[in-house]
Amino acid sequence: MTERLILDCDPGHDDALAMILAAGDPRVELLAVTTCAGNQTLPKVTRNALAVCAVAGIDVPVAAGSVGPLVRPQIVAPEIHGESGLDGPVLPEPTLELDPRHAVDLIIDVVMAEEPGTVTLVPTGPLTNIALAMRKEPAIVDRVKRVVLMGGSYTRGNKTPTAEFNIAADPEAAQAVFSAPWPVTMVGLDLTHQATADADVVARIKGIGSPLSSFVVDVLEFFGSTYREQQGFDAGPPVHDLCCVAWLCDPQVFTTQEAFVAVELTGTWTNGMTVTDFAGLFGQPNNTDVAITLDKPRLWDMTVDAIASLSARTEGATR
Amino acid sequence: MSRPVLIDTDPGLDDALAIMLAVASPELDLRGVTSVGGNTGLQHTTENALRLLHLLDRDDVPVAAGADVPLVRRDSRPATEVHGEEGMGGVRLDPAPRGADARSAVQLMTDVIESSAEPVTLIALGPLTNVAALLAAAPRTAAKLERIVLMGGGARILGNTTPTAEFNIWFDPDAASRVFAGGVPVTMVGLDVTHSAVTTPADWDPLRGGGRMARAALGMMDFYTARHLEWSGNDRTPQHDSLAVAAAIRPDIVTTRRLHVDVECAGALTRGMTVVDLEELSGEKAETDVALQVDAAGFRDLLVGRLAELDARLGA
Amino acid sequence: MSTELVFDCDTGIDDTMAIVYGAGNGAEYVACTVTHGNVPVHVGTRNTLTVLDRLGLTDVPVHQGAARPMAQPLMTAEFVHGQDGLGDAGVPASSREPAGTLAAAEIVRLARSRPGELTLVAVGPLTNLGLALLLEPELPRLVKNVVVMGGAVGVPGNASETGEANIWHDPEAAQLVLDAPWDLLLVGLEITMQTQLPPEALKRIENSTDPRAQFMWPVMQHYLDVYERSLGVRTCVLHDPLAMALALEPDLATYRLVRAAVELRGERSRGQVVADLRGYEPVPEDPREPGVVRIVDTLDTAAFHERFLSALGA
Amino acid sequence: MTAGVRDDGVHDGRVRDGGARPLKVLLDCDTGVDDTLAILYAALHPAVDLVGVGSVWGNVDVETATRNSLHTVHMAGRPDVPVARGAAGPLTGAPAVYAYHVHGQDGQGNAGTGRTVGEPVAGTAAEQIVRLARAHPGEVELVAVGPLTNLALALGLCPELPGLVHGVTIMGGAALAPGNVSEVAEANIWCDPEAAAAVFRAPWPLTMVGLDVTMRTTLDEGHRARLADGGSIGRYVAGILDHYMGFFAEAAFGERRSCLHDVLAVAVAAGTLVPSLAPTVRAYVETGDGPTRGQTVCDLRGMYMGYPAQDGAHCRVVLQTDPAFAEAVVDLISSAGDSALPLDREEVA
Repeated sequence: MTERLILDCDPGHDDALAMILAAGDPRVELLAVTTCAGNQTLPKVTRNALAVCAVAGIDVPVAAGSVGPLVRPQIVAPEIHGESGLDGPVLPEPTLELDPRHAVDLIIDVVMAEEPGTVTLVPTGPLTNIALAMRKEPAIVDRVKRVVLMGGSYTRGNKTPTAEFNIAADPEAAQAVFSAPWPVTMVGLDLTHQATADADVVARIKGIGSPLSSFVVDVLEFFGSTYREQQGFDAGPPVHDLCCVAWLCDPQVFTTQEAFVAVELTGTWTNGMTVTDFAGLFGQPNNTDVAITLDKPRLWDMTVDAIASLSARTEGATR
Repeated sequence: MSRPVLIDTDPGLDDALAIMLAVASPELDLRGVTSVGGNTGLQHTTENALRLLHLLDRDDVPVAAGADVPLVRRDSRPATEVHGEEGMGGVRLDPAPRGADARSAVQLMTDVIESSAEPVTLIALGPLTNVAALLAAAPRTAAKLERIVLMGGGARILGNTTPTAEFNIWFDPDAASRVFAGGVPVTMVGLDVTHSAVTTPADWDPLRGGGRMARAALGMMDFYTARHLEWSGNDRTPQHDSLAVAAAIRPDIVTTRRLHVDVECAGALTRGMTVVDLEELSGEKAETDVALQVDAAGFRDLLVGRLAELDARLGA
Repeated sequence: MSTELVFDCDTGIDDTMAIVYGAGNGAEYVACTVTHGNVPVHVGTRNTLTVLDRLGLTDVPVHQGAARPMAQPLMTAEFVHGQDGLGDAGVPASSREPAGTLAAAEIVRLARSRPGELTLVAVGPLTNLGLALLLEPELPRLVKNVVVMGGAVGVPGNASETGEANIWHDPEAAQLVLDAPWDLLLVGLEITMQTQLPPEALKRIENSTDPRAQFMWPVMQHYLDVYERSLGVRTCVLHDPLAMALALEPDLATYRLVRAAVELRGERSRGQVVADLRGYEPVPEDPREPGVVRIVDTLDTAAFHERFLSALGA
Repeated sequence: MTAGVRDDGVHDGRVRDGGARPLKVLLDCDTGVDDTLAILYAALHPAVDLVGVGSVWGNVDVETATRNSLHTVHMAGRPDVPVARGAAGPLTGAPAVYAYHVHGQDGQGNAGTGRTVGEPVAGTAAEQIVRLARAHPGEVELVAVGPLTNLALALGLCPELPGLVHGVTIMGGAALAPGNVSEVAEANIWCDPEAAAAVFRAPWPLTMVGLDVTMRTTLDEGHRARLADGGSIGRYVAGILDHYMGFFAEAAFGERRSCLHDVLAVAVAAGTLVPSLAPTVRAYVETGDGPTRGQTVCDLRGMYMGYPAQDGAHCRVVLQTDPAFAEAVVDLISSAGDSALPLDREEVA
């Protein structure tokens, strides 16, 4: 049975790979793509999402979402994703029309239209759209199968010593998502930093020799350069968001452990930190499955396969 | 040549073993002990310190009572479920022939530091209320300290009292924040290393059948191991405080990195967390030597070996 | 009737006025302790010695205290008190040496030496009092009462929207002082802002031939400039002198007891005295109850002004 | 200082004299007792064109608030006013805290009719705010008299909302007066400080009608008697005020008086109540975790200089209004005559 998902993202190099895996792997079906300001401003990430759809032959509704966080001033990450938010490759012109609906409405419409318990939300950027959708239509909380979000960490952050970028960007929205009564999988830095796109992986993708694969190689090379420079990742950049979609393709791709997770909203040094309680010290029931250990070869095998099969499909289509 | 040392402590089982290790070690010249409220109330920690030093034939070392409650907070509660109601895990020690020193903890620390020929090392094994008071009340005296070696906090292994806070820092975060930013060199011996510096019951065999000190130490270890088994399911007990003393005896027993450390005082969920900037993201000046690895075997041999030697010397 | 008191100050201009007020209205200075605040602590110490010696009080020991707040970096207010803390009026400094540099320990020693007799009057950040409490938890039992110039209850602050300078400059110490089980009078902006000297009072000081008035008049000018900018009229507000006055003559005012705490963790509101004026809870009875403070309800301002002018010989 | 002369920059022309076109008002409320009076005032007063009502959790849960809002617009003879259901809890998902002890289990002082009347429109209150703001650019005044969750959500949905509304007037906060739920925090702000922080930070003209004035504008038994002499609407209002006055007698005033609270926000927005002192200053909401959580921190340090202009100031903080305004409210409601809606209590079988 294929996993049906909505990808709420801020492309974003690793978001691009997540979109491509979602489109290329038969075990999942991409129902919609919604965008939210994060790695870059909303217009840029939305244009990047449409460009990735064009290059990957994705034909699903794409809607633009929130311009910024619920309460706090906006932050973006040009030092990692560049001015356009997807520097590196040449971005093709979009082939899809942007869906007129607000991302929040598209999420609600899809979840309410599909059978209860069949749609997974996969947010890979700040959680503003998800929090707004929950508030606007509380019924989706019971209908959504699971939320698999890329964000947070149980040891330390990257935007600040304690907070990961997506959660730090909109801590109030993140707290709303973690405290809602739906199953959540937190794919944090502890997991995604294991998912580096090393030279051998880039070589295998280059070997596919399609327009799509060379696009992915350009993405990974730029992404690798900024991560090497900014955070000292010499082997290759951690492709965070890819891991969320990979887990829906194959739950063996990483192990998880139950915990109670809450977001710190009032810290001087710890705002936006995902406080992860594995040992029940807070005495709260567990509310999150926290991703722990990655099966790296399995991740990259399915990704290369997806790029290969997608290349065959789109190349066949464009010739 | 032994180095002058002050110990600020809230005995407390692991504190007791740490004080034994300090007295047993020729490298350290114990000039004074100051007590603080933490594992249990101040009157217990002061009394325990006096009785411990009496057990170790060191009634010459002055013991001064310090702060019973944190600098500011009034919602900190003692860890009696770990150390027993009066802090010694039910072990009864003979009463000491003397009471606590008339001076306050800060006054005793000031006198020891000012009268010492070479710089004093201050080993802090409990909440940092007294140390913060020293930094505040007598900054010029504190500046003469060689170093503060404190047991507290965590860089990657964040907390034991809450998911992100270790007990000593959680108990008085405002004081800890002041100590890390106090300008005196600090070595932080946190959970990243104390969780590896463990002992099993078998490790303590050299003390079995020993004298009065050995009997007391084994009594404490039995209580501590039983508690540890209850909530962690294993009998490998972390020797938090004695690792801090060991780090003062032989600094190379832990590997440290100089990093910036802040203490969270405002966070509803993260109060008491040591925010260690491992990735140098904050751009703040790195001032604290944070212990990240430990020679666990070397530590274990040092601890048990030195205690066995001291027990032999003290006799029945 | 004289009152034995320890005066904890950060001698700037209104601290000077308070010392002069005390000298002329029956204050018996057992000692002066100095804290950081308007000016760095060593400048404050020098000024305190200068003012005392100018009044002939050369036997009053002065102890230098805390150089910075307990938990935040030092900030001073030379823009109000002048670079030298005495209005840059070229006052010749006394050469007398301070009696010591551990003010907090001195407060504890004095309180122990005459249990229950001393009044503590603090008109700067409360770091010295906070440290004294840390050094001697029994201090509240050893002093008669405490009068602090600080806080702003139901009125805007001055250092921030809600924070008055003395509390704002060391909220942690202020919390310790508020929590201690002693009889604490908090003389805040809600009452001190109403003690502005009228023009005719200023005239009397200017025209007086008394050496105290002639010493005070040039020192005050800088202070009058500051208030002319912030209040639109050339006057000065007698913050610290009012604290001294109410320590010497409590009957000049009527009081009410309220529960109060200091906000330590607010993003905008750190350093605010949070007092419960709602009136839902029964009014506290015991001023010595931790967290209960006395604040001024009404003040006989005219009588206070007269005593201030008489202390200046104006 | 008469209305015509005053010039407070940001709010030029907001003040209406009798003759000008009525102000379009979208009322966002957690319909308890004083909210009911606010809806009645907005529905009945010629200076107000009530274009919509949004319900939010707060005094009562959002279902009860929605039902009471519908009942009130129908009672006022305005079944045409769209009522939309809003947020059921705070922005961050913290548990909702209600005030049934103040407003009664039914939110109408336990004196409501117990009947459900009319249907809420489709879509949420936040969505209705965006829809009406886009339909009448620059004309609709948002008057929020409950927790500000709906306004924060509307900002999330439509970032250009601040440019599309005429302004925002809230009943909430306390500038110099003490708080009510805490020493310094007023209930509406304290219920959802994060949402309030978003509303205070948004670049729209904001007017804060806080406890500084609402605690001083009260109704007493004399007013209640005059209301009871009015038509069925007056009698209904007199009925629901009984429990409300009981709360204030026991908790706040020691005598049977009650605050008008929410009505003042509608009147200040519509200009039928002109504040005698309302400086425009910088204002923030404290979202920390200490004793001042939910405090509206207003920079009033200019008070000694007659409040000179502050750069970056966009919040008009109402500090003084005429307490006699209560008479005008009683006049309006007691002269509203009978409602077409039967207002007897339905005897629950």
